[in-house]
Amino acid sequence: MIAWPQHLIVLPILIPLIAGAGLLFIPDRQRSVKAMVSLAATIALGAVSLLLMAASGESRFGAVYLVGNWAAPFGIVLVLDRLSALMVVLTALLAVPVLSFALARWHSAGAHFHSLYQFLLMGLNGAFLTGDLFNLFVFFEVMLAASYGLILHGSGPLRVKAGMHYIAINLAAALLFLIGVSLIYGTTGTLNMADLAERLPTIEPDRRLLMEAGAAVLGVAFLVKAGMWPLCFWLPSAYSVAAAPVAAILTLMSKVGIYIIIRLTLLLFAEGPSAGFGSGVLLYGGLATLAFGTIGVLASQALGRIGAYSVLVSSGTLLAITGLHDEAATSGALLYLLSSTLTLGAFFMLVELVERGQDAGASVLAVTMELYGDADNEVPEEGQGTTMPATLAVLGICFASCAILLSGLPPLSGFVAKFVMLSALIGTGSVGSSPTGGALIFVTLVILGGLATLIALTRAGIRAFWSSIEGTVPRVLVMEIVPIMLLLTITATLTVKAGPALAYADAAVRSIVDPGIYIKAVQGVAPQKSRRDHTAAPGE
Amino acid sequence: MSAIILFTAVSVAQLMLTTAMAISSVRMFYGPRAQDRIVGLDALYVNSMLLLVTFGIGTGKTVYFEAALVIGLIGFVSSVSLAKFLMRGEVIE
Amino acid sequence: MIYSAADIPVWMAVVVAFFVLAGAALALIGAIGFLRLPTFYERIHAPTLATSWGTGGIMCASILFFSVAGGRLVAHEVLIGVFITVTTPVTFMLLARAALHRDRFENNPKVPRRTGPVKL
Amino acid sequence: MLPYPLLTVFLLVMWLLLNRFTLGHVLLGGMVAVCSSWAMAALRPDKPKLRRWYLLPKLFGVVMLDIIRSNIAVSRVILQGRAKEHRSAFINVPLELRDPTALAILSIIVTGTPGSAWLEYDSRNSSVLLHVLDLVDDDEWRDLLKNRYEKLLLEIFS
Amino acid sequence: MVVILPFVGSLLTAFLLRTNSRLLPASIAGFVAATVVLMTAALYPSVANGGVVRFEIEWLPQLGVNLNLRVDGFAWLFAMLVGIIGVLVVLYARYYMSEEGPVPRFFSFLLAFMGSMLGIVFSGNVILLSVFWELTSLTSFLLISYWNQNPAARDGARMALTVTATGGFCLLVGLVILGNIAGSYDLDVILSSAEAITAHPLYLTCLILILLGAFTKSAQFPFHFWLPNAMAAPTPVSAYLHSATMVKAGVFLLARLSPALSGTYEWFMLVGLAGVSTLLLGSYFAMFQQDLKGLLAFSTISHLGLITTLLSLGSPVATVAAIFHMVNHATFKASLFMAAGIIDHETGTRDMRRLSGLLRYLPITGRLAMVASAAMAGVPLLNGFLSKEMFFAEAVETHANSWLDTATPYLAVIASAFSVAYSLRFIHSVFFGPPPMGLPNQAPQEPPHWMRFPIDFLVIACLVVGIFPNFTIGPFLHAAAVSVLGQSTPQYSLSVWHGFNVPLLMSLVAMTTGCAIYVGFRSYFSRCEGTPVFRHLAGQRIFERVLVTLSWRWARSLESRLGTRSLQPQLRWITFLGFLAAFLPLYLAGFQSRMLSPSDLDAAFLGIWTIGCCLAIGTAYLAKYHRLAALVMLGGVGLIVCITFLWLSAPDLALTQLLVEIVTTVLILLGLRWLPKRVGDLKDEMTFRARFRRFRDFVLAAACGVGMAFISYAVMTMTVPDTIANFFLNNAYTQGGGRNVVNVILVDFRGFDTLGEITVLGIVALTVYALLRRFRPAPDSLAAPEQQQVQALFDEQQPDRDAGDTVRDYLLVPSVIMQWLFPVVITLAVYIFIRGHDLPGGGFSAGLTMSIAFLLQYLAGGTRWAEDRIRVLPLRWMASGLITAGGTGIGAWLFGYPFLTSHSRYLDLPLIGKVPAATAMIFDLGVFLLVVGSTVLILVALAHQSIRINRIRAMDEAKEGAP
Amino acid sequence: MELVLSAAIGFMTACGVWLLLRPRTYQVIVGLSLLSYAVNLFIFGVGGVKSDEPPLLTEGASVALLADPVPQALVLTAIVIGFATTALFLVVLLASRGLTGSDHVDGRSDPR
Ligand code: NA
Ligand code: NA
Repeated sequence: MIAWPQHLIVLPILIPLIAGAGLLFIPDRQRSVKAMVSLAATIALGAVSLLLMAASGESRFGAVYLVGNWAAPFGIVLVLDRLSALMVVLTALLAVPVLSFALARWHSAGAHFHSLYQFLLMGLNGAFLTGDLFNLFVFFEVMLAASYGLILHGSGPLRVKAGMHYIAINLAAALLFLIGVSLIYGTTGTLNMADLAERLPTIEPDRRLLMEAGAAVLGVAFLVKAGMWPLCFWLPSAYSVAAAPVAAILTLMSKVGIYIIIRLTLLLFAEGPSAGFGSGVLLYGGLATLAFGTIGVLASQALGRIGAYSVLVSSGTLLAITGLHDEAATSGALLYLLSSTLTLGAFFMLVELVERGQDAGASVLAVTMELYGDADNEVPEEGQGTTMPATLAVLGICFASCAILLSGLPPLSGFVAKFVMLSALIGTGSVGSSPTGGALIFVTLVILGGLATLIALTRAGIRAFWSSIEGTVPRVLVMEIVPIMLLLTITATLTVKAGPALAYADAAVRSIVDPGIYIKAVQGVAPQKSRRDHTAAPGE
Repeated sequence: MSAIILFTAVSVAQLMLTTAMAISSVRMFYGPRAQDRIVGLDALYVNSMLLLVTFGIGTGKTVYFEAALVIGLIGFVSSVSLAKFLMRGEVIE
Repeated sequence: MIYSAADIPVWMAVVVAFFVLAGAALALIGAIGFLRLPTFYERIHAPTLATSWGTGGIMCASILFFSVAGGRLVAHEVLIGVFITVTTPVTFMLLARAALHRDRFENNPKVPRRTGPVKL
Repeated sequence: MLPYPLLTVFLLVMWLLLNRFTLGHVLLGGMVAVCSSWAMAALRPDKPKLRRWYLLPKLFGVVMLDIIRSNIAVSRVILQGRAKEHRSAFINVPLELRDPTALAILSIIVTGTPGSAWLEYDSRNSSVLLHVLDLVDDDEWRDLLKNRYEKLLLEIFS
Repeated sequence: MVVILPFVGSLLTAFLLRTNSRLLPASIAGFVAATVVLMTAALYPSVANGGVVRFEIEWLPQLGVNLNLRVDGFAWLFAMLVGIIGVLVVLYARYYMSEEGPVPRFFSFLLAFMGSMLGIVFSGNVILLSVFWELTSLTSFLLISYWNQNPAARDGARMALTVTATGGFCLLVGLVILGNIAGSYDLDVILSSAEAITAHPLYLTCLILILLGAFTKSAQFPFHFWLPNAMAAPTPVSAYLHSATMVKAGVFLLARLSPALSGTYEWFMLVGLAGVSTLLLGSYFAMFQQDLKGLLAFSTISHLGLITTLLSLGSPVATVAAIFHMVNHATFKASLFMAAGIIDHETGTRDMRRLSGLLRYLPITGRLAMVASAAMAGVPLLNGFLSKEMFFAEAVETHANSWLDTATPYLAVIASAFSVAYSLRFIHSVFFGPPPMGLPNQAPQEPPHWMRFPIDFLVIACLVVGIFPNFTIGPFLHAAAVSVLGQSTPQYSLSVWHGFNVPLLMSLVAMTTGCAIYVGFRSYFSRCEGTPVFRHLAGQRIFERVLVTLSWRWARSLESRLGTRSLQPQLRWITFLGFLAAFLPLYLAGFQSRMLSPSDLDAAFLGIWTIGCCLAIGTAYLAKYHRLAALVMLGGVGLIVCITFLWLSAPDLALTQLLVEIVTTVLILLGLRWLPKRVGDLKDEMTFRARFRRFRDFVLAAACGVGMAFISYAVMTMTVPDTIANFFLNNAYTQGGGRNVVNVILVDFRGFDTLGEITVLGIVALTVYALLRRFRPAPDSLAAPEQQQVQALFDEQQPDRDAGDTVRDYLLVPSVIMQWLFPVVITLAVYIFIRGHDLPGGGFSAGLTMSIAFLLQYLAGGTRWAEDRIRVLPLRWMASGLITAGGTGIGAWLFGYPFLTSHSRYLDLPLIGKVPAATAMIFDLGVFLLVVGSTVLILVALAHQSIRINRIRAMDEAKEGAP
Repeated sequence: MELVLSAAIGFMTACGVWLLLRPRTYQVIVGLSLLSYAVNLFIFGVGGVKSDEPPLLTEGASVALLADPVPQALVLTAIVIGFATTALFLVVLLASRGLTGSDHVDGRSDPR
């Protein structure tokens, strides 16, 4: 018998699954019922994830859940530590506002938005929680499949083209993923991450080399998701054409790749014969991405593309930090991850509101036509939006906050995170030590990136808010602006509570840099006493 | 003795069937018409089904039977769809 | 279930071998015919060798082998025979009809006309 | 309850052939067979009027023999290659058979037999266009089709 | 508290956005500013004698960055300056700002700025300082762009932000380095570890970065250009930010950090060079301005250069002088700006060429401005004179042995002469001469008394300080100097008369030369367009050109060069990097595979794969022009793969592969109808580029192929002793209750994977469905296929045929057979499902079989026919499937087991005996349901397009027929 | 066996990659299918290949010789997911063709 709260670990996966499936029973016509169910599920998810985060902080290591009651290397384990709890919470924190934003109009721009959204959350949470490589593949696919659907949500030529590229590229990446995972299995005989980390030091050299080749191939697959240059060209197009709430939630997707990379490099290549494997690629690839993202931010005119390139900037920053292998900087990176994800989420939604004024919602929907099965029309209810006099001011404040957050200007959390990273890299504590070349390039690029973001966003912001002669105020619903403000409030909280947040991040990093802790935790959990009774079975 | 007889017979049969498959795939490649290619595919299915059954005889296991059965019962679905596509330009109207 | 070839008597092995070889040979002949016959309408006759007694032979071999080796009647191969017999004509009919359509459309003189020309 | 008894029996036999003959499987197979028959009923096919179903084995035997014969004949045609010139031709055979199921069985017989192929059925004229690989005599073929198969089928499905 | 207050006030004011009154926000602002002044003043006793007041709130304790406020004499003096001028500016702005504008916003920003400025001043932690530093940049951006309808204001604001924020970033890095050298970000610690800092190898980097921050903020050459452009701001802003406070932040910082950083040659050269050149160029440029505020702006630049120069010298007295001049400059420059604002306000122009003889209209303002200008020019008995004398005295002394030190006194005199000239010009051209002609406002008059009050106050301050320095500013200056210099605070004298000495001589020379310059070039000044000699050194233009080139042209071309929007290059990158990822680790480590040993070669297997490879090549070859042929051959390859699985002991895989193969073929066929016709074998002429591309792709493909072959051989021949598979093989039956280990893995050991996998299938089906609901075929696919047209035409032309006869006859016999197969295939599906746990089969294969049963009916009778008879509700199937599978897993909770724990036992049924029953079967049922639902949904959604298209065609025809 | 299988995997990979890099959507989807065959066989092969030892347990027989069931289970999952994504890509390419009128991967209409 295990304690009830233990089951909480699997809930971030189950709630969206059951909700997503259950929503299929509700006919499309009852949109508001669907919306309520979906929202309720997402809020429940948020509550569960906060509980989990609290739980993960209680012990030295979080908790391990044996799915199917099979012991560690054989069955699939879910691992809740501070890092995964953080990611799950981040997912929920982003998911609730984004969903409420979508409820204003976007959820009716195509079929099955809510189910797809729930499945996306399921995939994200699964990828964060799982401790098994192949299970990770499965959840990656869940997440990707849902993201395919969501990117195409609303249809239209741009979305379909970008979606096609996105899908083709991710299919190719999925093949690489499979090759990598199977090479790892073929050389080590296991799929469990902890078991893998334990076996790695003792296997003979030629197997280890092949395993490293497998890990490298796997890495390419993750880097495609994370958006490392030159594997990232799909990202700006895909994110900038996706429907606003979709782009907002997809900002998490690029973080999944990074999360996995952080987790696996620290677990597998922190020590032992393969120590430091791939860190050069991560560092220089990350720097290249950072540079490319910066260039892209400068070169873009449309706000959506600026946001998309900012995703690259954030990816590049995180990748480079991972490649630098610096504990303190990594906890800064976690803060940065939180801050940039929430900000970009808010930004993508905001962009849609801002541009709505400029482009009379033409991009919202492609031609609506009569449909297979039941022929209900799907014209989203226009005209609910009222033109608030203060709309522009509120949008402007939100925009300014996003700009400050993205460019890392004080005092918001973007700055805090950047400062923590810089401070770590320039070498706190060790008086007289000089930072490495990679770190210096990183610092330079991060600063330049912030500057470029600032330049681009002021340019774009001035154009959007001040230069419009007509001053057509976009029609915005309160329920659209509130989620954005909510997200920004979270970043503000993160700023004020920077100390505790950093303490959490430090603890998270400390618990992952030592593979021993992880291995011991995963292997230390024994299955429940079994009730299986096959020994008495009659023979065939 | 019976093992040798059976082994030889099955091996020779397998070779013959493989050759038959090879010939079918030649038609699949060269056509000349789409019809020929589809008949080639159908023949490939049938011959491989026979190959699986001989494989089962050779190994003395019945577990390979299902695959053969499935080819026997629904292997034709893809060639039928192809055929219908040729005739009507559309598979399901 | 595993049956060993050594479990069956030699004469049975010969019979099984005969059926196997006969079936395979018919299949091979069918394939050769399929390759060598000059027109499509002739070619579709050839593979039926494989689907009729080609299959039949090998199925008989299988039934005999497993029934004798297992000591009880194992006849599920019959089903394969039945299914192949029933399903193969569907493909061939549809294909032949499509070929006919094509030939008529191209005014190929070698095929019998429908009553009346078709002009698109 | 049992819309297609013969079908149900066939499915049960199929189940038992696939599995083993045990009481459990008879019950389970029976259940599956009945359910599948109901599924068939949902399709509302033209229900064949099976009269003398006991003639079916006879038809089966006749066809088996014919197929063996034509197997040999066609093999010879193929193997002798250019040495023996064969004469392939199209022939049109008018049919009295109307029942679709019976027609289907006839088509299976014709196509399943090497050397002949069912090309096109014309419902207006109720005739079928065949292709024969080695045609010696038109009438012999018509006779074969009409007297050997169609007659039996007409007796079975009346 | 003092720092927080303005922010609170700012927020409060921001909530007043809707009010039309300017009184309320102004009163709040005034109240807040006054409170700040009073509270700061109250701190004086604690800081008077080198004392320090501290206050700390925890923020980022891990990194030693807290909300750490620290008030010493210098900070106090500066805060008083910020506060007092703040009060005056608020008062002035209350009258200056037009009521049409969003006045609350203005005061809100102003208060926020005030708070940020106070934050800089009070920060006891360098990081906190840089936080407030950037906040001043942000608030100043908002203040400059207050009139955002005006492009000049927008551009000026943007430029100011860009320059100062860049500097701020540099400053941050510099301060982080500084903190790391000192071991703490605490200001006290940093100030006390001067030796460690100056000796550190990163000292120069750190110094340059900090100076960049300070210079950009304080508009030092060559970053001075933003300040004149910031004059587009409302005058109160200019008076407050651009003369008195914000621009002083840079020199404040230099003074603040000078104990830690100064005294080195690098410091002297860098700071001195910037200071002297700014001093000189600022005053030079100021002479040639036509805009009143422009003149004042350049003058400010020049005075900031003066302060910087003083700080560069590094001597204690110079530092005192610098602090003194900061205060003095703030008083006279703020009053001058306000006077300029009044002139602008009253006359409607700031162009000196149009202004003239205003003393008649603005007698008091004019006289006040004259006094302030005199202070600016350094006329005795005014505060400007005192600090300038100190400057001259310091300039003459030798500090460092370099040319710069030698040149400083001369340059100082020249600059001073220039400043006399422009001060004269300001006064003379505006207030004297003939009455003005053609002013926008015809009747300028004295402003309301309270609007002028700030000027009165400041000018009186200039006078009082200038005459009685020791009684007025003396003690405060001393407290400030002590707090900066500590023990080394020098003896200095603030008296007006030091006797006739070199500095006085220099003053006299400068005064005379200045008058001479003005008299000599008076008419030239009023005619000139831009600044002679340095006309092309327009920082603004250079800056903008650089910015546009860097951030736009280069960025765009780099973006398109380093990135792409096409799919092919991206896929090429992925395959290439995937190849490298596998290749490099092995190659670099010198991986040696064992000798290739021809393992047991099965002739038939070899034969099969010879066929397979040929088919694969054929597929690749034909896929461009012969789609159908490629599809057929692809099906062949799939079949070979299926045989391989069977051959190599994977019957489950073989079964699944086969079924998937069939469904995929049908799917692609369904899609093929909507692809454009491709005219076969049109050999398009190959350009060289195309040839090269093909060659490159070929090489890449070959490399990937060889690589995969090699790796797979290496890994296949490698035995792993203890795989997790052993556990599964040993426990599948005893623990999992099934004999088919693969199936037990799928539904039990790793059932979670399966749950995810079926979810993927479900998601894809939903996506397909959603996308196809909006599907619109290309115009050239809209028509019915050619075959159907011919056949329909034939039916039409024949008198004895009805429409659709051909297709009916065509399908008559086959469809009967396919219908009869329906129950048979269903039975097969059930069979496959039931045996799955022990033998090859299972929910997935069964589901696919079941959906093929449905598919056959669609094929046989068409969509309408099939849906008339069997109504599959795929969404229900899918949802039930997912919930069944998930619910089975949740069921385990009821028994206290983790999710998806399976349970199995043998049920003893009457008549039948023991029957195995496992919850895994229910799970598998879920899989089955979902697979049926999804597959049918995908197939049917695609199949429905044909019907939809008929409908669309009919609608289009109706539309065409209507007019 | 191993040799033949790895050569086959190599061949299919090469053909698949070649098609994947072509400009027509149909070529890409066919290429992806070929690649997934290759990858499935690869996954299947990493456990080592054995003929005639399916992982089906029989009473009293030793399990030591049986083929590795794990890669088989993985391949099954991979087949299913591959099937799903192929279907999706197909529909997306159809949608793209419908919206752009072209079957070029970038929606371009020029022939090259
Ligand atoms: Na025939
Ligand atoms: Na004048």
